[in-house]
Amino acid sequence: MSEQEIGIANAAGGIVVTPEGDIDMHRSPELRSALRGVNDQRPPRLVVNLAKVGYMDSSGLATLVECMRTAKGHKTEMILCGMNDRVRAIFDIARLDQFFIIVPTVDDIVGS
Amino acid sequence: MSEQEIGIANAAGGIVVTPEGDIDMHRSPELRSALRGVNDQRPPRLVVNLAKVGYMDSSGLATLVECMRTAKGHKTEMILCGMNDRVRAIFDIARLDQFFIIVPTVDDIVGS
Amino acid sequence: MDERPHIHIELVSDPIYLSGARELVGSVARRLGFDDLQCSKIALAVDEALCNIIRHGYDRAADRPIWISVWPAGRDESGRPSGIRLVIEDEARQVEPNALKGRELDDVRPGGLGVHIIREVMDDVVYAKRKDKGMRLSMVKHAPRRDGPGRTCSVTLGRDGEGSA
Amino acid sequence: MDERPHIHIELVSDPIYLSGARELVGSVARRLGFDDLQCSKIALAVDEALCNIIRHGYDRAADRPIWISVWPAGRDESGRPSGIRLVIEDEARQVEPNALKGRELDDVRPGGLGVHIIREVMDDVVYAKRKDKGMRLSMVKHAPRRDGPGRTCSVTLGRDGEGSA
Ligand SMILES: Nc1ncnc2c1ncn2[C@@H]1O[C@H](COP(=O)(O)OP(=O)(O)O)[C@@H](O)[C@H]1O
Ligand SMILES: Nc1ncnc2c1ncn2[C@@H]1O[C@H](COP(=O)(O)OP(=O)(O)O)[C@@H](O)[C@H]1O
Repeated sequence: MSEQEIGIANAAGGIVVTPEGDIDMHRSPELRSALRGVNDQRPPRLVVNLAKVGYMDSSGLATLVECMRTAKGHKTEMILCGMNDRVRAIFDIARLDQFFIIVPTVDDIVGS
Repeated sequence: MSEQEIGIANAAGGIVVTPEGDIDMHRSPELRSALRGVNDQRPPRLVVNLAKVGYMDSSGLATLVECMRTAKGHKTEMILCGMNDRVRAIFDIARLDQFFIIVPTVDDIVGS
Repeated sequence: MDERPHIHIELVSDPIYLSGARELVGSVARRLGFDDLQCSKIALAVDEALCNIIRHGYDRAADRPIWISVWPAGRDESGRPSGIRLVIEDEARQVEPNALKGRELDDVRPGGLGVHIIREVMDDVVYAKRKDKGMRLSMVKHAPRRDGPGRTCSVTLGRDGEGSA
Repeated sequence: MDERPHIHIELVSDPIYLSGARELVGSVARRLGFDDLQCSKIALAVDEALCNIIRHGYDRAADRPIWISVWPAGRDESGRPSGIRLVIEDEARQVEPNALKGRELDDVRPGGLGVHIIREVMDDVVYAKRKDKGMRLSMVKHAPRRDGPGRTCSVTLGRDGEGSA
Protein backbone atom coordinates (compact mmCIF):
# COMPACT_ATOMS: atom_id res chain seq x y z
CA MET A 1 0.00 0.00 0.00
CA SER A 2 1.65 3.21 -1.08
CA GLU A 3 -1.05 5.79 -0.35
CA GLN A 4 -3.81 5.87 2.22
CA GLU A 5 -7.19 4.45 1.34
CA ILE A 6 -10.76 5.45 1.91
CA GLY A 7 -12.80 2.48 3.11
CA ILE A 8 -16.51 2.32 2.33
CA ALA A 9 -18.68 -0.33 3.94
CA ASN A 10 -22.36 -1.12 4.53
CA ALA A 11 -22.66 -1.04 8.30
CA ALA A 12 -24.14 0.83 11.27
CA GLY A 13 -27.55 1.03 9.59
CA GLY A 14 -26.22 2.84 6.54
CA ILE A 15 -22.90 3.44 4.84
CA VAL A 16 -19.70 3.94 6.84
CA VAL A 17 -16.90 5.91 5.17
CA THR A 18 -13.49 5.43 6.80
CA PRO A 19 -10.80 7.73 5.41
CA GLU A 20 -7.23 7.00 6.41
CA GLY A 21 -4.31 9.36 7.05
CA ASP A 22 -4.19 13.15 7.00
CA ILE A 23 -7.05 15.05 5.36
CA ASP A 24 -5.57 18.26 4.00
CA MET A 25 -5.82 20.36 0.84
CA HIS A 26 -3.94 17.62 -1.04
CA ARG A 27 -6.19 14.77 0.04
CA SER A 28 -9.61 16.34 0.64
CA PRO A 29 -10.62 16.20 -3.08
CA GLU A 30 -10.39 12.43 -2.83
CA LEU A 31 -12.60 12.38 0.27
CA ARG A 32 -15.02 14.80 -1.38
CA SER A 33 -15.52 12.55 -4.37
CA ALA A 34 -15.94 9.47 -2.17
CA LEU A 35 -18.59 11.26 -0.07
CA ARG A 36 -20.40 12.51 -3.19
CA GLY A 37 -20.53 8.95 -4.47
CA VAL A 38 -22.04 7.76 -1.20
CA ASN A 39 -24.56 10.64 -1.08
CA ASP A 40 -25.66 9.70 -4.60
CA GLN A 41 -26.84 6.40 -3.14
CA ARG A 42 -29.10 8.31 -0.70
CA PRO A 43 -28.57 5.92 2.20
CA PRO A 44 -30.68 6.33 5.37
CA ARG A 45 -27.48 7.04 7.28
CA LEU A 46 -23.96 8.19 6.39
CA VAL A 47 -21.29 7.66 9.01
CA VAL A 48 -17.83 9.18 8.62
CA ASN A 49 -15.51 7.25 10.89
CA LEU A 50 -12.43 9.38 11.56
CA ALA A 51 -10.66 6.75 13.69
CA LYS A 52 -7.84 6.43 11.13
CA VAL A 53 -7.47 10.18 10.56
CA GLY A 54 -4.59 11.68 12.50
CA TYR A 55 -4.99 15.24 11.29
CA MET A 56 -7.46 17.44 9.43
CA ASP A 57 -7.32 21.04 8.22
CA SER A 58 -10.06 23.45 7.17
CA SER A 59 -10.29 21.90 3.69
CA GLY A 60 -11.28 18.65 5.39
CA LEU A 61 -13.85 20.53 7.48
CA ALA A 62 -15.25 22.20 4.38
CA THR A 63 -15.57 18.79 2.74
CA LEU A 64 -17.57 17.45 5.67
CA VAL A 65 -19.79 20.55 5.78
CA GLU A 66 -20.56 20.18 2.08
CA CYS A 67 -21.38 16.52 2.62
CA MET A 68 -23.70 17.35 5.52
CA ARG A 69 -25.61 19.84 3.38
CA THR A 70 -26.13 17.33 0.60
CA ALA A 71 -27.08 14.63 3.12
CA LYS A 72 -29.63 16.94 4.74
CA GLY A 73 -31.24 17.58 1.36
CA HIS A 74 -31.57 13.82 0.92
CA LYS A 75 -32.87 13.28 4.45
CA THR A 76 -29.78 11.18 5.11
CA GLU A 77 -28.67 11.21 8.74
CA MET A 78 -24.97 12.11 8.87
CA ILE A 79 -22.89 11.08 11.89
CA LEU A 80 -19.20 11.64 12.69
CA CYS A 81 -17.28 9.31 14.98
CA GLY A 82 -13.79 8.22 15.99
CA MET A 83 -12.23 11.68 16.31
CA ASN A 84 -8.92 11.90 18.14
CA ASP A 85 -8.10 14.96 20.27
CA ARG A 86 -6.23 16.75 17.50
CA VAL A 87 -9.08 16.40 15.04
CA ARG A 88 -11.58 17.31 17.75
CA ALA A 89 -9.58 20.49 18.45
CA ILE A 90 -10.09 21.84 14.95
CA PHE A 91 -13.84 21.24 15.12
CA ASP A 92 -13.81 23.22 18.35
CA ILE A 93 -11.65 26.06 17.01
CA ALA A 94 -13.95 26.30 13.99
CA ARG A 95 -17.03 26.21 16.26
CA LEU A 96 -18.49 23.57 13.99
CA ASP A 97 -18.69 20.90 16.70
CA GLN A 98 -22.31 21.88 17.32
CA PHE A 99 -23.29 21.43 13.68
CA PHE A 100 -22.51 17.74 13.45
CA ILE A 101 -23.79 14.72 15.31
CA ILE A 102 -20.57 13.48 16.89
CA VAL A 103 -20.31 10.21 18.81
CA PRO A 104 -17.20 8.56 20.26
CA THR A 105 -17.01 5.35 18.20
CA VAL A 106 -18.95 3.44 15.53
CA ASP A 107 -20.24 1.18 18.29
CA ASP A 108 -21.98 4.15 19.90
CA ILE A 109 -24.29 4.56 16.92
CA VAL A 110 -27.80 3.48 17.89
CA GLY A 111 -29.27 0.84 15.56
CA SER A 112 -25.91 -0.22 14.17
CA MET B 1 4.30 17.91 30.19
CA SER B 2 6.52 19.78 27.78
CA GLU B 3 9.19 17.17 26.98
CA GLN B 4 9.10 13.41 27.00
CA GLU B 5 10.03 11.56 30.14
CA ILE B 6 12.04 8.51 31.00
CA GLY B 7 10.13 6.30 33.42
CA ILE B 8 12.08 4.12 35.87
CA ALA B 9 10.24 1.51 37.95
CA ASN B 10 11.00 -1.55 40.05
CA ALA B 11 9.24 -4.34 38.18
CA ALA B 12 9.72 -7.51 36.10
CA GLY B 13 12.25 -8.91 38.59
CA GLY B 14 14.56 -5.91 38.29
CA ILE B 15 14.41 -2.32 37.07
CA VAL B 16 12.34 -1.34 34.05
CA VAL B 17 13.40 1.79 32.14
CA THR B 18 10.71 3.21 29.86
CA PRO B 19 11.91 6.06 27.65
CA GLU B 20 9.29 8.02 25.80
CA GLY B 21 9.39 9.67 22.35
CA ASP B 22 12.16 9.66 19.76
CA ILE B 23 15.66 8.61 20.80
CA ASP B 24 18.07 10.52 18.56
CA MET B 25 21.34 12.41 18.94
CA HIS B 26 19.47 15.15 20.82
CA ARG B 27 17.82 12.86 23.34
CA SER B 28 20.17 9.88 23.71
CA PRO B 29 22.43 11.66 26.27
CA GLU B 30 19.43 11.78 28.60
CA LEU B 31 18.77 8.05 28.13
CA ARG B 32 22.48 7.31 28.59
CA SER B 33 22.58 9.06 31.96
CA ALA B 34 19.37 7.35 33.09
CA LEU B 35 20.78 3.92 32.14
CA ARG B 36 24.09 4.67 33.87
CA GLY B 37 22.19 5.56 37.01
CA VAL B 38 20.31 2.26 36.88
CA ASN B 39 23.46 0.24 36.16
CA ASP B 40 25.07 1.84 39.22
CA GLN B 41 22.42 0.08 41.30
CA ARG B 42 23.56 -3.29 39.88
CA PRO B 43 20.08 -4.79 39.69
CA PRO B 44 19.68 -8.50 38.83
CA ARG B 45 17.81 -7.47 35.70
CA LEU B 46 17.57 -4.32 33.58
CA VAL B 47 14.65 -4.09 31.20
CA VAL B 48 14.44 -1.33 28.59
CA ASN B 49 10.81 -1.09 27.52
CA LEU B 50 10.67 0.66 24.14
CA ALA B 51 6.87 0.60 23.90
CA LYS B 52 6.71 4.40 24.02
CA VAL B 53 9.59 4.94 21.58
CA GLY B 54 8.42 5.70 18.06
CA TYR B 55 11.83 6.10 16.50
CA MET B 56 15.50 5.48 17.26
CA ASP B 57 18.70 6.27 15.37
CA SER B 58 22.23 4.90 15.71
CA SER B 59 22.98 7.13 18.69
CA GLY B 60 20.16 5.35 20.52
CA LEU B 61 21.59 1.99 19.48
CA ALA B 62 25.04 3.02 20.67
CA THR B 63 23.54 4.00 24.02
CA LEU B 64 21.90 0.59 24.41
CA VAL B 65 25.10 -1.21 23.39
CA GLU B 66 27.10 0.73 25.99
CA CYS B 67 24.47 -0.12 28.58
CA MET B 68 24.61 -3.82 27.69
CA ARG B 69 28.39 -3.87 28.11
CA THR B 70 28.19 -2.28 31.54
CA ALA B 71 25.35 -4.60 32.54
CA LYS B 72 27.34 -7.65 31.44
CA GLY B 73 30.26 -6.57 33.60
CA HIS B 74 27.88 -6.38 36.57
CA LYS B 75 26.22 -9.73 35.73
CA THR B 76 22.97 -7.81 35.22
CA GLU B 77 20.64 -9.46 32.72
CA MET B 78 19.60 -6.86 30.15
CA ILE B 79 16.37 -7.35 28.19
CA LEU B 80 14.74 -5.17 25.50
CA CYS B 81 11.01 -5.24 24.88
CA GLY B 82 8.14 -3.34 23.30
CA MET B 83 9.82 -2.50 19.97
CA ASN B 84 7.57 -1.30 17.17
CA ASP B 85 8.36 -2.25 13.56
CA ARG B 86 10.27 0.93 12.85
CA VAL B 87 12.55 0.51 15.85
CA ARG B 88 12.92 -3.18 15.09
CA ALA B 89 14.01 -2.30 11.54
CA ILE B 90 17.04 -0.35 12.72
CA PHE B 91 18.18 -3.20 14.97
CA ASP B 92 17.94 -5.44 11.91
CA ILE B 93 19.77 -3.03 9.59
CA ALA B 94 22.53 -2.69 12.19
CA ARG B 95 22.63 -6.49 12.64
CA LEU B 96 22.50 -5.95 16.37
CA ASP B 97 19.23 -7.83 16.86
CA GLN B 98 21.23 -10.96 17.71
CA PHE B 99 23.22 -9.19 20.44
CA PHE B 100 20.31 -8.35 22.66
CA ILE B 101 17.68 -10.43 24.38
CA ILE B 102 14.53 -9.09 22.75
CA VAL B 103 11.03 -10.09 23.81
CA PRO B 104 7.68 -8.73 22.56
CA THR B 105 6.31 -7.11 25.74
CA VAL B 106 7.15 -6.67 29.42
CA ASP B 107 4.64 -9.39 30.17
CA ASP B 108 6.73 -11.87 28.21
CA ILE B 109 9.59 -11.58 30.71
CA VAL B 110 9.84 -14.77 32.73
CA GLY B 111 9.79 -14.20 36.47
CA SER B 112 8.21 -10.77 36.22
CA MET C 1 13.95 38.85 13.89
CA ASP C 2 17.15 40.12 12.28
CA GLU C 3 19.02 37.12 13.54
CA ARG C 4 19.47 34.34 10.96
CA PRO C 5 16.61 31.83 11.22
CA HIS C 6 17.50 28.44 12.67
CA ILE C 7 15.55 26.81 9.86
CA HIS C 8 14.76 28.39 6.51
CA ILE C 9 12.70 26.50 3.95
CA GLU C 10 11.89 27.30 0.36
CA LEU C 11 9.20 25.07 -1.10
CA VAL C 12 7.01 25.07 -4.17
CA SER C 13 3.32 25.87 -3.75
CA ASP C 14 2.18 22.29 -4.34
CA PRO C 15 -0.32 20.92 -1.77
CA ILE C 16 1.56 17.61 -1.88
CA TYR C 17 4.23 19.26 0.34
CA LEU C 18 1.87 20.66 2.98
CA SER C 19 2.27 17.58 5.16
CA GLY C 20 6.06 17.83 5.11
CA ALA C 21 6.01 21.49 6.12
CA ARG C 22 3.57 21.02 8.97
CA GLU C 23 5.30 17.87 10.26
CA LEU C 24 8.58 19.78 10.42
CA VAL C 25 6.97 22.68 12.27
CA GLY C 26 5.05 20.39 14.64
CA SER C 27 8.16 18.40 15.42
CA VAL C 28 10.31 21.47 16.02
CA ALA C 29 7.58 22.92 18.26
CA ARG C 30 7.72 19.69 20.30
CA ARG C 31 11.40 20.32 20.97
CA LEU C 32 10.77 23.98 21.74
CA GLY C 33 8.53 23.21 24.70
CA PHE C 34 5.01 22.47 23.42
CA ASP C 35 2.91 19.38 24.12
CA ASP C 36 1.42 17.19 21.38
CA LEU C 37 -1.93 18.95 21.11
CA GLN C 38 -0.29 22.40 20.99
CA CYS C 39 2.14 21.17 18.32
CA SER C 40 -0.75 19.91 16.26
CA LYS C 41 -2.47 23.31 16.50
CA ILE C 42 0.71 25.17 15.54
CA ALA C 43 1.10 22.80 12.58
CA LEU C 44 -2.52 23.54 11.68
CA ALA C 45 -1.91 27.29 11.70
CA VAL C 46 1.04 26.84 9.33
CA ASP C 47 -0.98 24.52 7.10
CA GLU C 48 -3.81 27.09 6.89
CA ALA C 49 -1.36 29.89 6.09
CA LEU C 50 0.20 27.82 3.29
CA CYS C 51 -3.23 26.82 1.92
CA ASN C 52 -4.28 30.47 1.81
CA ILE C 53 -1.15 31.41 -0.12
CA ILE C 54 -1.66 28.55 -2.60
CA ARG C 55 -5.39 29.24 -2.97
CA HIS C 56 -5.75 33.00 -2.74
CA GLY C 57 -2.22 34.25 -3.40
CA TYR C 58 -1.15 31.98 -6.25
CA ASP C 59 -4.59 30.89 -7.55
CA ARG C 60 -3.54 27.27 -7.07
CA ALA C 61 -0.42 27.45 -9.24
CA ALA C 62 1.75 24.61 -7.89
CA ASP C 63 5.18 25.89 -8.92
CA ARG C 64 5.53 29.20 -7.10
CA PRO C 65 7.87 29.77 -4.15
CA ILE C 66 6.91 29.92 -0.48
CA TRP C 67 9.43 30.60 2.29
CA ILE C 68 9.13 29.48 5.91
CA SER C 69 11.55 30.68 8.59
CA VAL C 70 11.70 29.28 12.11
CA TRP C 71 13.32 30.60 15.28
CA PRO C 72 13.03 29.63 18.93
CA ALA C 73 11.09 32.49 20.52
CA GLY C 74 12.53 32.64 24.00
CA ARG C 75 14.17 30.85 26.88
CA ASP C 76 12.68 29.63 30.14
CA GLU C 77 14.38 30.18 33.50
CA SER C 78 16.63 27.12 32.98
CA GLY C 79 17.77 28.37 29.58
CA ARG C 80 15.83 25.90 27.45
CA PRO C 81 13.99 27.28 24.40
CA SER C 82 10.34 27.92 25.11
CA GLY C 83 8.32 29.24 22.21
CA ILE C 84 8.39 29.44 18.45
CA ARG C 85 8.54 32.28 15.95
CA LEU C 86 7.48 31.62 12.37
CA VAL C 87 7.61 33.83 9.29
CA ILE C 88 5.89 32.72 6.09
CA GLU C 89 6.52 34.69 2.89
CA ASP C 90 5.38 34.56 -0.71
CA GLU C 91 5.69 36.63 -3.87
CA ALA C 92 1.99 36.43 -4.63
CA ARG C 93 -0.73 39.05 -4.94
CA GLN C 94 -0.59 41.69 -2.20
CA VAL C 95 -3.65 42.35 -0.06
CA GLU C 96 -4.30 44.98 2.59
CA PRO C 97 -3.10 43.47 5.89
CA ASN C 98 -6.12 44.74 7.77
CA ALA C 99 -8.42 42.96 5.32
CA LEU C 100 -7.09 39.71 6.80
CA LYS C 101 -9.09 39.75 9.98
CA GLY C 102 -10.79 36.36 9.88
CA ARG C 103 -14.53 36.02 10.26
CA GLU C 104 -16.34 37.03 13.41
CA LEU C 105 -16.42 34.33 16.03
CA ASP C 106 -20.21 34.21 16.21
CA ASP C 107 -20.62 34.14 12.44
CA VAL C 108 -20.81 30.36 12.27
CA ARG C 109 -20.48 29.09 8.73
CA PRO C 110 -17.99 27.08 6.72
CA GLY C 111 -15.27 28.95 4.83
CA GLY C 112 -13.43 32.00 6.09
CA LEU C 113 -11.79 29.65 8.55
CA GLY C 114 -8.10 29.83 7.76
CA VAL C 115 -7.34 33.30 9.10
CA HIS C 116 -9.60 32.66 12.09
CA ILE C 117 -7.70 29.47 12.95
CA ILE C 118 -4.33 31.21 12.61
CA ARG C 119 -5.39 34.04 14.94
CA GLU C 120 -7.01 31.64 17.39
CA VAL C 121 -3.96 29.35 17.65
CA MET C 122 -1.03 31.79 17.65
CA ASP C 123 -0.28 34.51 20.21
CA ASP C 124 0.98 37.20 17.80
CA VAL C 125 -0.13 37.34 14.18
CA VAL C 126 1.04 40.12 11.87
CA TYR C 127 0.37 40.30 8.13
CA ALA C 128 2.47 42.75 6.11
CA LYS C 129 3.26 43.53 2.50
CA ARG C 130 6.82 42.67 1.52
CA LYS C 131 8.89 45.44 -0.04
CA ASP C 132 8.67 44.45 -3.70
CA LYS C 133 5.96 41.85 -4.03
CA GLY C 134 4.16 39.30 -1.93
CA MET C 135 3.05 39.04 1.67
CA ARG C 136 4.76 38.26 4.98
CA LEU C 137 2.96 36.56 7.86
CA SER C 138 4.83 36.71 11.18
CA MET C 139 3.59 34.58 14.04
CA VAL C 140 4.75 33.85 17.58
CA LYS C 141 3.51 31.25 20.02
CA HIS C 142 4.84 31.15 23.57
CA ALA C 143 5.16 27.83 25.34
CA PRO C 144 3.26 27.52 28.60
CA ARG C 145 5.37 27.76 31.75
CA ARG C 146 6.84 24.40 32.71
CA ASP C 147 6.01 23.27 36.20
CA GLY C 148 8.09 20.85 38.16
CA PRO C 149 11.76 20.05 37.80
CA GLY C 150 13.75 20.56 34.63
CA ARG C 151 13.92 17.82 32.05
CA THR C 152 17.27 16.38 33.02
CA CYS C 153 16.04 16.02 36.59
CA SER C 154 12.68 14.59 35.62
CA VAL C 155 13.63 10.95 35.88
CA THR C 156 11.34 9.48 38.49
CA LEU C 157 11.55 6.30 40.49
CA GLY C 158 8.31 4.52 41.19
CA ARG C 159 5.92 1.86 40.05
CA ASP C 160 4.13 4.30 37.74
CA GLY C 161 7.38 5.62 36.36
CA GLU C 162 5.87 8.89 35.16
CA GLY C 163 7.29 12.31 36.00
CA SER C 164 5.24 15.38 36.72
CA ALA C 165 6.99 17.94 34.55
CA MET D 1 19.49 17.51 -10.61
CA ASP D 2 19.85 20.90 -12.23
CA GLU D 3 16.14 21.51 -11.83
CA ARG D 4 15.25 23.68 -8.83
CA PRO D 5 14.53 21.49 -5.80
CA HIS D 6 10.90 21.27 -4.73
CA ILE D 7 12.00 21.79 -1.15
CA HIS D 8 15.24 23.42 -0.05
CA ILE D 9 16.07 23.72 3.64
CA GLU D 10 18.88 25.53 5.40
CA LEU D 11 19.16 24.61 9.06
CA VAL D 12 21.71 25.08 11.80
CA SER D 13 23.72 22.06 12.94
CA ASP D 14 21.89 21.72 16.26
CA PRO D 15 20.66 18.19 17.12
CA ILE D 16 17.46 19.76 18.44
CA TYR D 17 16.34 20.16 14.81
CA LEU D 18 17.06 16.59 13.67
CA SER D 19 13.50 15.51 14.41
CA GLY D 20 12.05 18.31 12.30
CA ALA D 21 14.23 17.49 9.34
CA ARG D 22 13.49 13.78 9.40
CA GLU D 23 9.74 14.29 9.96
CA LEU D 24 9.62 16.51 6.91
CA VAL D 25 11.51 13.99 4.80
CA GLY D 26 9.46 11.05 6.09
CA SER D 27 6.23 12.87 5.43
CA VAL D 28 7.23 13.95 1.92
CA ALA D 29 8.34 10.36 1.17
CA ARG D 30 4.87 9.19 2.20
CA ARG D 31 3.35 11.43 -0.46
CA LEU D 32 5.93 10.31 -3.01
CA GLY D 33 4.84 6.69 -2.92
CA PHE D 34 6.49 4.99 0.09
CA ASP D 35 4.78 3.09 2.90
CA ASP D 36 5.23 3.92 6.58
CA LEU D 37 8.15 1.58 7.25
CA GLN D 38 10.03 2.75 4.15
CA CYS D 39 9.42 6.38 5.13
CA SER D 40 10.83 5.70 8.54
CA LYS D 41 13.97 4.17 7.00
CA ILE D 42 14.42 7.09 4.61
CA ALA D 43 14.03 9.46 7.57
CA LEU D 44 16.63 7.39 9.41
CA ALA D 45 19.11 7.70 6.53
CA VAL D 46 18.70 11.49 6.57
CA ASP D 47 19.04 11.58 10.36
CA GLU D 48 22.28 9.56 10.17
CA ALA D 49 23.67 11.82 7.45
CA LEU D 50 22.90 14.93 9.52
CA CYS D 51 24.38 13.37 12.67
CA ASN D 52 27.59 12.56 10.81
CA ILE D 53 27.89 16.13 9.58
CA ILE D 54 27.28 17.53 13.07
CA ARG D 55 29.63 15.02 14.73
CA HIS D 56 32.45 14.47 12.26
CA GLY D 57 32.14 17.48 9.94
CA TYR D 58 31.46 20.26 12.42
CA ASP D 59 32.85 18.65 15.62
CA ARG D 60 29.46 19.21 17.27
CA ALA D 61 29.35 22.97 16.69
CA ALA D 62 25.62 23.75 16.79
CA ASP D 63 25.57 26.93 14.70
CA ARG D 64 26.91 25.84 11.30
CA PRO D 65 24.77 25.54 8.16
CA ILE D 66 23.41 22.34 6.62
CA TRP D 67 21.37 22.29 3.40
CA ILE D 68 18.82 19.66 2.43
CA SER D 69 17.25 19.59 -1.04
CA VAL D 70 14.35 17.35 -2.02
CA TRP D 71 12.98 16.35 -5.43
CA PRO D 72 10.51 13.70 -6.53
CA ALA D 73 12.68 11.10 -8.30
CA GLY D 74 10.36 9.80 -10.99
CA ARG D 75 6.81 9.13 -12.12
CA ASP D 76 4.93 5.88 -12.25
CA GLU D 77 2.82 4.83 -15.24
CA SER D 78 -0.13 6.93 -14.05
CA GLY D 79 2.03 10.03 -13.69
CA ARG D 80 2.19 10.12 -9.91
CA PRO D 81 5.57 10.79 -8.29
CA SER D 82 7.28 7.60 -7.24
CA GLY D 83 10.62 8.02 -5.56
CA ILE D 84 12.68 10.63 -3.75
CA ARG D 85 15.99 12.34 -4.45
CA LEU D 86 17.80 14.01 -1.57
CA VAL D 87 20.96 16.11 -1.51
CA ILE D 88 22.55 17.05 1.81
CA GLU D 89 25.36 19.61 1.84
CA ASP D 90 27.63 21.21 4.41
CA GLU D 91 30.63 23.52 4.52
CA ALA D 92 32.52 21.33 6.95
CA ARG D 93 35.82 19.45 6.73
CA GLN D 94 36.26 17.61 3.44
CA VAL D 95 37.00 13.89 3.45
CA GLU D 96 37.86 11.52 0.60
CA PRO D 97 34.52 10.22 -0.74
CA ASN D 98 35.81 6.68 -1.04
CA ALA D 99 36.79 6.71 2.63
CA LEU D 100 33.05 6.79 3.39
CA LYS D 101 32.29 3.16 2.73
CA GLY D 102 30.61 2.11 5.96
CA ARG D 103 31.80 -0.90 7.90
CA GLU D 104 31.73 -4.39 6.45
CA LEU D 105 28.42 -6.13 6.93
CA ASP D 106 29.92 -9.06 8.85
CA ASP D 107 31.99 -6.80 11.10
CA VAL D 108 29.40 -6.74 13.85
CA ARG D 109 30.16 -4.06 16.41
CA PRO D 110 28.60 -0.83 17.54
CA GLY D 111 29.79 2.41 15.90
CA GLY D 112 30.54 2.87 12.23
CA LEU D 113 26.82 2.48 11.68
CA GLY D 114 25.74 5.73 10.08
CA VAL D 115 27.26 5.26 6.63
CA HIS D 116 26.25 1.61 6.66
CA ILE D 117 22.61 2.51 7.38
CA ILE D 118 22.58 5.17 4.65
CA ARG D 119 23.94 2.72 2.07
CA GLU D 120 21.62 -0.05 3.22
CA VAL D 121 18.47 2.09 3.07
CA MET D 122 18.97 4.17 -0.08
CA ASP D 123 19.31 2.89 -3.66
CA ASP D 124 21.98 5.35 -4.87
CA VAL D 125 24.43 6.99 -2.47
CA VAL D 126 27.16 9.32 -3.75
CA TYR D 127 29.50 11.36 -1.56
CA ALA D 128 31.41 14.20 -3.24
CA LYS D 129 33.51 17.19 -2.27
CA ARG D 130 31.80 20.50 -3.00
CA LYS D 131 33.71 23.00 -5.10
CA ASP D 132 34.97 25.34 -2.40
CA LYS D 133 34.43 23.66 0.92
CA GLY D 134 32.27 21.01 2.46
CA MET D 135 30.71 17.74 1.32
CA ARG D 136 27.69 16.80 -0.76
CA LEU D 137 25.75 13.58 -0.21
CA SER D 138 23.33 12.69 -3.03
CA MET D 139 20.83 9.91 -2.44
CA VAL D 140 17.97 8.40 -4.42
CA LYS D 141 15.35 5.90 -3.30
CA HIS D 142 12.87 4.49 -5.79
CA ALA D 143 9.38 3.63 -4.64
CA PRO D 144 8.33 0.03 -5.15
CA ARG D 145 5.95 -0.53 -8.07
CA ARG D 146 2.36 -0.01 -7.01
CA ASP D 147 0.13 -3.00 -7.60
CA GLY D 148 -3.58 -2.76 -8.11
CA PRO D 149 -5.60 0.20 -9.29
CA GLY D 150 -4.48 3.80 -8.96
CA ARG D 151 -5.30 5.77 -5.86
CA THR D 152 -8.31 7.61 -7.17
CA CYS D 153 -9.89 4.29 -8.12
CA SER D 154 -8.94 2.57 -4.90
CA VAL D 155 -12.20 3.20 -3.08
CA THR D 156 -13.57 -0.21 -2.22
CA LEU D 157 -17.03 -1.31 -1.22
CA GLY D 158 -17.30 -4.09 1.28
CA ARG D 159 -17.63 -4.94 4.94
CA ASP D 160 -13.86 -4.75 5.44
CA GLY D 161 -13.61 -1.48 3.61
CA GLU D 162 -9.93 -1.92 2.77
CA GLY D 163 -8.50 -1.59 -0.72
CA SER D 164 -5.73 -3.70 -2.15
CA ALA D 165 -3.51 -1.05 -3.72
N1 LIG E 1 -2.23 34.63 1.77
C1 LIG E 1 -3.30 35.30 1.27
N2 LIG E 1 -3.18 36.03 0.14
C2 LIG E 1 -4.22 36.73 -0.35
N3 LIG E 1 -5.44 36.73 0.20
C3 LIG E 1 -5.63 36.02 1.32
C4 LIG E 1 -4.59 35.27 1.91
N4 LIG E 1 -5.08 34.68 3.01
C5 LIG E 1 -6.36 35.02 3.09
N5 LIG E 1 -6.73 35.84 2.08
C6 LIG E 1 -8.05 36.45 1.89
O1 LIG E 1 -8.75 36.41 3.13
C7 LIG E 1 -9.98 35.69 3.00
C8 LIG E 1 -10.26 34.85 4.24
O2 LIG E 1 -9.36 33.75 4.27
P1 LIG E 1 -9.69 32.48 5.14
O3 LIG E 1 -10.05 32.93 6.51
O4 LIG E 1 -8.58 31.54 5.04
O5 LIG E 1 -11.01 31.85 4.50
P2 LIG E 1 -11.26 31.13 3.09
O6 LIG E 1 -9.92 30.69 2.60
O7 LIG E 1 -12.15 29.99 3.44
O8 LIG E 1 -11.90 32.17 2.24
C9 LIG E 1 -9.84 34.89 1.74
O9 LIG E 1 -11.07 34.63 1.12
C10 LIG E 1 -8.91 35.74 0.88
O10 LIG E 1 -9.64 36.71 0.19
N1 LIG F 1 29.78 13.94 6.97
C1 LIG F 1 30.99 13.47 7.31
N2 LIG F 1 32.04 14.30 7.35
C2 LIG F 1 33.25 13.85 7.69
N3 LIG F 1 33.52 12.57 8.01
C3 LIG F 1 32.52 11.70 8.02
C4 LIG F 1 31.19 12.10 7.67
N4 LIG F 1 30.43 11.00 7.74
C5 LIG F 1 31.18 9.99 8.12
N5 LIG F 1 32.47 10.38 8.30
C6 LIG F 1 33.60 9.52 8.67
O1 LIG F 1 33.23 8.16 8.42
C7 LIG F 1 33.32 7.39 9.61
C8 LIG F 1 32.19 6.37 9.66
O2 LIG F 1 30.96 7.05 9.93
P1 LIG F 1 29.73 6.26 10.50
O3 LIG F 1 29.51 5.06 9.64
O4 LIG F 1 28.58 7.17 10.61
O5 LIG F 1 30.16 5.73 11.93
P2 LIG F 1 30.45 6.53 13.29
O6 LIG F 1 29.80 7.86 13.16
O7 LIG F 1 29.84 5.67 14.34
O8 LIG F 1 31.94 6.61 13.36
C9 LIG F 1 33.30 8.37 10.75
O9 LIG F 1 33.97 7.89 11.87
C10 LIG F 1 33.96 9.60 10.12
O10 LIG F 1 35.36 9.48 10.22
